[in-house]
Amino acid sequence: MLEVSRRQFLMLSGATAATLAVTELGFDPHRAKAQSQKLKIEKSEITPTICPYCSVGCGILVHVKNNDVIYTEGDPDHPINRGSLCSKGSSIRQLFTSDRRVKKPLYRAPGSDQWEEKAWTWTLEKIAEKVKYTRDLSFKAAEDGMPVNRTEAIASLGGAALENEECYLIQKLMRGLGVTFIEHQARI
Amino acid sequence: MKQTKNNTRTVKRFSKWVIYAHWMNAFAFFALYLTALPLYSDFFNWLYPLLGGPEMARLLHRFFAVMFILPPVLVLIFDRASLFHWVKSSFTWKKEDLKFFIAFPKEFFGGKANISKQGFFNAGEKLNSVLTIVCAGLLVLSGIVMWFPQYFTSGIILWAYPVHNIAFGLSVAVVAGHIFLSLGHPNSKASMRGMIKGDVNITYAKDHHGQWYDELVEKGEIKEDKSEGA
Amino acid sequence: MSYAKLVDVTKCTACRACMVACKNWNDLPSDSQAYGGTYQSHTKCDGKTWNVLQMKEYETSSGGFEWLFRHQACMHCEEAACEKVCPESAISTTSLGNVVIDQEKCVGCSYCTQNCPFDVVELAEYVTEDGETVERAQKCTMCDGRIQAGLQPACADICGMDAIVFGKKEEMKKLAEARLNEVKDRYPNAQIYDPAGVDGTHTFYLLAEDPAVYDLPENPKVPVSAVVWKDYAQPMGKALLGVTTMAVMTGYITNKLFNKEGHAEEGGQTDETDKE
Amino acid sequence: MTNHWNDIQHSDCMMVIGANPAENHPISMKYVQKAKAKGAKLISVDPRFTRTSQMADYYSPLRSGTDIAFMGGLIHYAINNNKYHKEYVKHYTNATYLVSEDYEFNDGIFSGYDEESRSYDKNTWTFQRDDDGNILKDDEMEHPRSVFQLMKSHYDRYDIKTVSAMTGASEEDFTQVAEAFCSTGTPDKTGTIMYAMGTTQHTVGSQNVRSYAIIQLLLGNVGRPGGGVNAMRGECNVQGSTDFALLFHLMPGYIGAPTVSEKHKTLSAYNENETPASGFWSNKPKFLASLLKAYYGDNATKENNYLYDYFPKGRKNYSHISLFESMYEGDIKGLITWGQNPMVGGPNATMEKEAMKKLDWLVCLDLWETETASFWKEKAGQQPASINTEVFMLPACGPYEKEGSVSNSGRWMQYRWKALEPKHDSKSDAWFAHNLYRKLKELYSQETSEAAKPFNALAWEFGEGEYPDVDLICREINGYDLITGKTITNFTHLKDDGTTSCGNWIYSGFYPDAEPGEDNNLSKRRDDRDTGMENYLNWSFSWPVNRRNLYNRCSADPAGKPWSEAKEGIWWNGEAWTGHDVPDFGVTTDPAGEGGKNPFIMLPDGTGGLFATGPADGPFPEHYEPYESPIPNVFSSMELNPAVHIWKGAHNRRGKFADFPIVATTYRLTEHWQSGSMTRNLEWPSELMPHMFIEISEDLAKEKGINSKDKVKITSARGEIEALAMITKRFKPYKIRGKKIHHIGMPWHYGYEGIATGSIANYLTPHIGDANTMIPEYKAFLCDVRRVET
Repeated sequence: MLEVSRRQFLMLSGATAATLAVTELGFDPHRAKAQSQKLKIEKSEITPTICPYCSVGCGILVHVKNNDVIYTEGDPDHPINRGSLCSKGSSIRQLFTSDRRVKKPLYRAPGSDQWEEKAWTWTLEKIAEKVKYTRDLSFKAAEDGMPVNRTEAIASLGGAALENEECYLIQKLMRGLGVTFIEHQARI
Repeated sequence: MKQTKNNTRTVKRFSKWVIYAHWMNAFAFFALYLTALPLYSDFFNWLYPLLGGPEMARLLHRFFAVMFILPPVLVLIFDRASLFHWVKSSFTWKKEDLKFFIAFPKEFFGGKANISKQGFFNAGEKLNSVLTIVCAGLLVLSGIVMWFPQYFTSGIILWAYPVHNIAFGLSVAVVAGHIFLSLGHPNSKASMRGMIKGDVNITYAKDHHGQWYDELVEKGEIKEDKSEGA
Repeated sequence: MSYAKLVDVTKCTACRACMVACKNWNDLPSDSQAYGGTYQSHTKCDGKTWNVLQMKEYETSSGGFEWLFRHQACMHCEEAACEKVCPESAISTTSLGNVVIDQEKCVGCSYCTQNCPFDVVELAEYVTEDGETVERAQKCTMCDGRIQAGLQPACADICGMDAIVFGKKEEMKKLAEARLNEVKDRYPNAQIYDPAGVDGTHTFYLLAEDPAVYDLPENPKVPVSAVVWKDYAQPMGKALLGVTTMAVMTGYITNKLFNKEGHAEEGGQTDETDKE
Repeated sequence: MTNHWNDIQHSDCMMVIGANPAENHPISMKYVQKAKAKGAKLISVDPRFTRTSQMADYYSPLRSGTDIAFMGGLIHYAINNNKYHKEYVKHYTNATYLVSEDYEFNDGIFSGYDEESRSYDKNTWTFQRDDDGNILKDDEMEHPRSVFQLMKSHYDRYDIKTVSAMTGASEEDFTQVAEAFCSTGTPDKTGTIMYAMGTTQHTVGSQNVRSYAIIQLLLGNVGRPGGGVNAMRGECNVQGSTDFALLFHLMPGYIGAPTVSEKHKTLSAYNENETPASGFWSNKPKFLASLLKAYYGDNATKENNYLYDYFPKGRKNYSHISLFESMYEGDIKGLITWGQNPMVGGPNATMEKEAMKKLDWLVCLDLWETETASFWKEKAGQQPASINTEVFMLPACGPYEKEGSVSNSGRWMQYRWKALEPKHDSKSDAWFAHNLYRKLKELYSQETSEAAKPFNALAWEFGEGEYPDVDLICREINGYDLITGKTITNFTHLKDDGTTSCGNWIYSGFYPDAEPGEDNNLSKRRDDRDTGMENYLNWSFSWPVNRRNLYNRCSADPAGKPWSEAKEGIWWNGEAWTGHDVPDFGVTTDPAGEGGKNPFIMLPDGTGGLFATGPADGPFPEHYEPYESPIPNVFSSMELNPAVHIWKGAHNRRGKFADFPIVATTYRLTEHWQSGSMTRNLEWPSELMPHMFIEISEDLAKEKGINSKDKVKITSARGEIEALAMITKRFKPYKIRGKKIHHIGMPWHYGYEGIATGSIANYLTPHIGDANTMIPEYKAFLCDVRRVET
């Protein structure tokens, strides 16, 4: 797919010497264990991404092991950040590891004071029905003698952290439905 | 005062509260010693598993620390006179006491020394007591600082460690000598009885605590012992 | 070869990436603290938060205003008090100069936390190999695993402003000197902080103001108490123990040799006759 | 951004105003630092002393909402001290143009104003032309009707004394800034302006930006390395989502959305009325036809006008504020939010929360339960039983659990690969859009109703999988040559005859000349070798056509030579334009030939507009006070921008200085992001900034008896919130027209969901927006503060 050139290791002659010394003096299993624990990114799968926060567009490497994100760091090859990040960018590991993520579609019935977990199929069907019902009821095909093909009863908000392809899809769907209340964070 | 079957006469030396206190204190000391040993030197780290890990060792150390502090309090409550007597005599030093130390090494290493007559506590015991009181005081005070550092300034906290350490070293030395003299040294073995039963053989009293013996005789509390002194 | 982390506070923008990168690499827990009335998140370094970005509003003597930032973490003293006082030899200085705590050896006695001249070591929860949760002394290790493998410490790696740089100590020293010249105009009190009292540190600073302004000790030292304790009391104590033991043993042997008849019968008999 | 992040390092002076990059775009400071290492100066102009200010060489305070006064002062200073770049101004701007005799400006009002509709008829904001339609010019710029002279007289009122009295910047601070920044008005130097929402979130937001553009044009800083007018965008893809028209008034690629009007009645009417005769926009019909082909696929033909009729036509302003006003009125029944959290981020959130109750249904896609998704909860201050809105909270997957591209502020379209499968049962937003489409298509497929027709005509060819095929979306965006089936080379190949399609013309070229199945997505490029001036032409893709610095023709002098060696951009080699960047110019357009000196090819006359005919509120930026102002305007008797729309109603009260005597502003922090759902749900950023606070000066704290860490109550005409007091030396009371005015500030990140929680600052802000963009005025409003007795 792509090649991520690894970070240029600092050439630490001391480090090499230290390792040698350890081997020469005989193997210290305790220390060896401590070390293998510490270099946790060994053999992780690395995927480059772009920071989801501000728009400087820093590159980040995501280290995955056993379907878990074990570390995230600045992409050393990225021409803008060259391996560095700010405190937000350094935090994106927790976007995955957080236990606060919404796990399943949630539904709140009218008047209810709680969520109910639902399956995606149910949720999608229900939302599609709502969209269609609202749209059909409010759809205006013509106005002032010209075709307008719109609904003003549905609004779509957001997208500034979504990908270009997603934005394209969303606006295409919304305009295809005739939605005119299309807005996102750029306004606010 | 009671007569034993074989006519060995004894004289009361310590009250039961003193005895309880002594052994409780002694036990606590060793328990403290053992629970602290691996921390004192990692040579003894093998003790940690036996103690149930460092956390348990620390907990036990604190438990025994309380046990260590308790005895004087108990004596103070139940046998104030003995406590005061002990403290007072420990800190009262006379010429004879010095002579004791001149003669003592010979005695210690198995020779026959001509030791001047000693009181209820002989000079050796007095020294032991003084050192014990001082060391225990230092250990307790520095220990309290280490246990509750939040109530002390950092200077005090920092000095608590060496103080605890020094007092510990000293007290181990003192205790080692004390134990040897009461257990290991043939000439003092009899004194163990004093700390177990509370009374001692009159002969022993005469040999080791001549002044006390004289006082007792003078007061008529015992008859003069005719046997040969050791 | 001696390595060091140079913290050039004049370059720092206080983004605090170093704090997050540290937690990220070292898998440290978060620790939200009570509101302190400023932007600073944690009052000081501790076992859960190995580096803290200090943020200080400071009016200079000439009436100017500076918002001073400082990445604070373990200084990795050349003469490390923590290492000196550790009774378990759990703390050691590696060949690169960083001071590390072996968590499996540490027993949580907190001697090091009391003796650190910079107040950075603290006890914190640690899960042992057996899955047991215990309190262990923890602090910045200078990302020992990383630097031993030739990587930079996570905080230096993440810093976008090169306010934290890592390399050979001599080179870092030269860099610091050069930077000092550059920033003197803006910060007349700027100075290098590599305290001699602890024989230099492996995290050292280019400060914009006097150390005291940053709550740093002017002349940090291994505490005298620790020296007395570890260099005198403990060896003497051990010697005393040895001497006593020797004396007791000798006493025992000599008694066996010269005092065979002794007075042993007295006590012995007494004990036996007691039981009636 | 006209330039890009790495380019900042070429600057000699960086003015940060209305922004705080050290906190909100931290890595940008890497390039500020690089520039500073070469001797450049950093200026920070901000109501409070920020982390950026600490890094700056010069800091000047400025009362929120007085950017135009400040910039007007700079324009005044540059002109009167002869600091402007004459060659540049003469050739590359419209300074020499003669303005219509009918244009006038009087006491804060430009000609053509209609008080009733609060709008301008821009007919008089035009240039004098000869009989052939050529604009009349005076190359010496001395003609009293020349743009230069009109501008000079317009800003005559903006002398240092007045500017200082209005902005609160001391004369010394202002002069320092003016000297430093205007020193870049020479050919060998460039200066940049870095701005963000501190600039745009005002009733004069667009004109704030205009004022920056004017000073930059005057100093010859636009289109040159280390120069530019650089908007630092707040979100990773706010650039892209704007480019892709997630805004009511646009179609993808900044083609204006058609409206209900005679001008837009048919495709030909639209093309006729919206296509300029010259400049690059003269190709608009090709872009639009190709866009409609992308929307409706084979259903769109030349004969049916590419189904232009099916494209929705709006009849009003549908921007954020009016959206919530309509919702409040009960006109909007359903709302879908894609990772947006208006309950925290929306202005006058107290009112917006009320509006939400009127919804029949609400769909929220997010990684976390947001304040918007849980607006009906008791902790939101609601009675759930009385709210009948059906709410769907859909778990969205994280940014590296899916793939696609995002465009940064420098317009670099960068690809993000998928690192691992979505967590739990979460799905990407694309998945939801795709599957919602398919579900709706199922429902509509058998219908032939008026409503069904346009929807059924939509082309949706993104594969048969559960997820839409991102590669197919990319190709559709780039566009196809429908004859060969290959992706199109770039937008210069687009046609209006139905043989090309293109989902977003400005991006066209990022996926060039690819056969089906052949991957040629340039946003995936990772060659990080410097191709000159750190433009990294082989890293990712930058729209348009991989150009890194816009208007880069300006980097060369009129003859085509670089202005200075250190500032090389592109240059004329005798036959063609070449250099470190993709020329923003006809590659073979000879500087000596026609149009050879007109660098702004997107504009009809090719020159930079010192006098602009586009804005709704005047050709020259003019200072007006914010909606809620502490002091009368000194520059004219117009207090508020006369062209802004005022929303009436009890829910949008206007605070008076007598009741609310403190100026307040809102801002962001390094440690949190936007409405906070993406950071307040994470432990690490939360522990760095766990508490909602307000920053107040020591002076105000003393006056109000507030101690550090006290809980305080902040009230505005619209709401009240509680926060913790941060008493700081970084805020000082302002001296405005001789009067002491207090100023406070607060972050707007907090809400009641997440790990770090706190009051919602937007309960205080008003529903009023910029005259052009309707961006709300979050940055300047009035409030009062008092200590909460505990």
